[in-house]
Amino acid sequence: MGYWRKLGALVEKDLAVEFKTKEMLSSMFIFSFLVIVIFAFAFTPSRATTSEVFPGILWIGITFAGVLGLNRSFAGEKDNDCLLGLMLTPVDRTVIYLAKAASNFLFLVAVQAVSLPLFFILFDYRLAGPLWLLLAVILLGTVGFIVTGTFLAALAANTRASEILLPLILFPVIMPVVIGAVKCTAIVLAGVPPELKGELVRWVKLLGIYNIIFLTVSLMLFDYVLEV
Amino acid sequence: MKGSAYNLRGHNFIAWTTGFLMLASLYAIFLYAPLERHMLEVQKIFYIHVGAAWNAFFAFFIVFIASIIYLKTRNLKYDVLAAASAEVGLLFTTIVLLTGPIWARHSWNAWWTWEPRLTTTLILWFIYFAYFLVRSGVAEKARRAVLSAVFGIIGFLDVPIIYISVRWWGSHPTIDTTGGGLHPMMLHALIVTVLAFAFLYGYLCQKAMALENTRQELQDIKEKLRESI
Amino acid sequence: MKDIDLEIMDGCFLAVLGPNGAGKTTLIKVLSLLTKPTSGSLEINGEEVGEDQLSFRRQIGVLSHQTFLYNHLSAYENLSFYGKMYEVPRLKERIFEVMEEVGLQFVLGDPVRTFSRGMQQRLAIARAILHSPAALFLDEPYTGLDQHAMEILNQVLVGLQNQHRTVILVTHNFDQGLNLCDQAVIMARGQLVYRAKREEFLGRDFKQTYLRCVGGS
Amino acid sequence: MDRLVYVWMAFSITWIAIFVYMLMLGRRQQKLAHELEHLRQALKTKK
Repeated sequence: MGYWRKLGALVEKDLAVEFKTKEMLSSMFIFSFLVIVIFAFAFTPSRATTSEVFPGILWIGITFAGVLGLNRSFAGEKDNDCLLGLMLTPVDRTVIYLAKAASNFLFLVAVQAVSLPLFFILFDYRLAGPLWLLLAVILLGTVGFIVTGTFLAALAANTRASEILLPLILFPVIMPVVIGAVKCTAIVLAGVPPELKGELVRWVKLLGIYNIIFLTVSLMLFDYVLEV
Repeated sequence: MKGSAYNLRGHNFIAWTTGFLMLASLYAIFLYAPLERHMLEVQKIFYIHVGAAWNAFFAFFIVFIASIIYLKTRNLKYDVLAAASAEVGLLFTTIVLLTGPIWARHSWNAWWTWEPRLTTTLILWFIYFAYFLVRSGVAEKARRAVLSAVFGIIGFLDVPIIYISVRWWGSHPTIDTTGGGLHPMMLHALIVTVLAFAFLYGYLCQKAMALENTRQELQDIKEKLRESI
Repeated sequence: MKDIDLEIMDGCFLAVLGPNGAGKTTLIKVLSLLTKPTSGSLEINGEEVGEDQLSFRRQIGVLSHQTFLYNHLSAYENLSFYGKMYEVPRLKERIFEVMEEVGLQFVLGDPVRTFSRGMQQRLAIARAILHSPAALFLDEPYTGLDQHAMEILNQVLVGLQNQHRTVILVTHNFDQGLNLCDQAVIMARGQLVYRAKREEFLGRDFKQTYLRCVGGS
Repeated sequence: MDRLVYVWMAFSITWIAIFVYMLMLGRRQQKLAHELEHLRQALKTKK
């Protein structure tokens, strides 16, 4: 049972730090807000074509804001060598990974909770499909992004110029997540027409498989990333 | 000394075989294989395109295997192999990405078609470029080897998922690039070309490994000198 | 590092001395189970350390020149977090106890970033002994300590000695190293070049021995 | 004839890519050899 209690303690610590500084949440939120505004200028929101690019814009906002947060998530642990202090404690390394992933996930969801409605309002977009399905699909994509993102953020934190490196090594690897999430979102936004139902199921399965594979591999390899 | 002399002979053997096979593949492509009915000469590009693609994939597979072995054994030899293999793989994907559009331009009148295999190759190119970014971002030898091995494993595991997602994503009808069944003589030419590229891979990989070894040796000497100062 | 054959008795205070780059930090990393030795093995209480390292880690405390503290959290939050990670029983009482020991009981609620360097180091001492480790490893703990913090650290160390806990102190500054220890070793170029009990080096001119060992070989 | 241009382009690009890579390897090897030589010389004069 110590496993879960320690995981809880780690997440609680991350939340406490973020609650004090608010630097990750505020920058991520402002960034996704900026993405909305920039895209509003690039594609006139009232046009019909906008509905076609809307899922893409949504996910660009999520992934870019997410990378911003991921970059910070291990930078904080580098001050005073806290990460080393963590590794000295009697805790399984996988707990450190899972806790980081969990807190990154919570931060990104918190940002989405504010920015998602903004996306819909500012683009004057009307949702045709069921809301719960949209949320489920977005959460599924977010999990995939965070699973790989947290792992590669830890990897990048060990290199020089990690802030520039992370997006460059992360985006190619999460390409399937982006493709799948955009497709799913587009189908749900269109109200899940019956002829596309099969396709939606297929994409959801792909995202699920991706999440399982990368979660497993990350848990297996995280030991090596933290090695000193 | 004995080992290096032997190595040199092996190297020479591979070099000569590569040269011979390259000429043979040129012969097979242009003189032996018959003209394709629809694409005529342009179909000849197909041989090098596919030859490079298969061997690029093979090279990345070697990166994957060598990375796993490195993490298990901690023998820097495998790190050098992985790095060299990734470099040659990157060269081959570059060739695939350059010849693909030329062919596409003739066949479909567009430079780029987002054809699933070509698109997957493009993403592969990005992944293995990132592999070298990871390598260049770490100065310490052992840590660089570990981190890049981890990335080499992750990157390769991603390939099938990328391919599937890109194929499903393609709203364009998937174009069967092989154009139906191959004429047996075309198949022979293809086999020779793939073989030629495989030997080219071996040759370049050896060269790149020798280079990497020298570099690490030099780094060792420098570190030792610095310590003694 | 090579050919290190070191046996550390329970309750012994060992000082590891040596110049920079002698392999002292590597030794600490191996001892605190951060790095697996490339060859050779590590035994604790006669048991070889294998895959299950967690129970061993619980008995080890490490104090380095880095504090391992979260700047934005308060002293109490920091200790409470590490306490949970080490599964310290009666955590609240224990935190007050160690805070008193390092004389920081009045700043429990202040964020660490407002602390002076000396105060941060004292909090780091509290963090290292919070879980009452059976063995405490100190890696250059005197770097950046003010006089007051140094006194506190020495007090804590004496206290540990009286409780018969194992202490290993790694430093390149041998004046401080020799004050308290009852055994000393000198490392140079990744090897142990000298070892002695307190009685053996007490009367002698240690500086000369040190210089001979470090420079000579 | 247009078709032949495409074929010619593809093959020459492939060969150029391979040779450029080999040249790059050679250049790097030379640079390293130079550096090694320098170090050796420096060591000799030091002794």
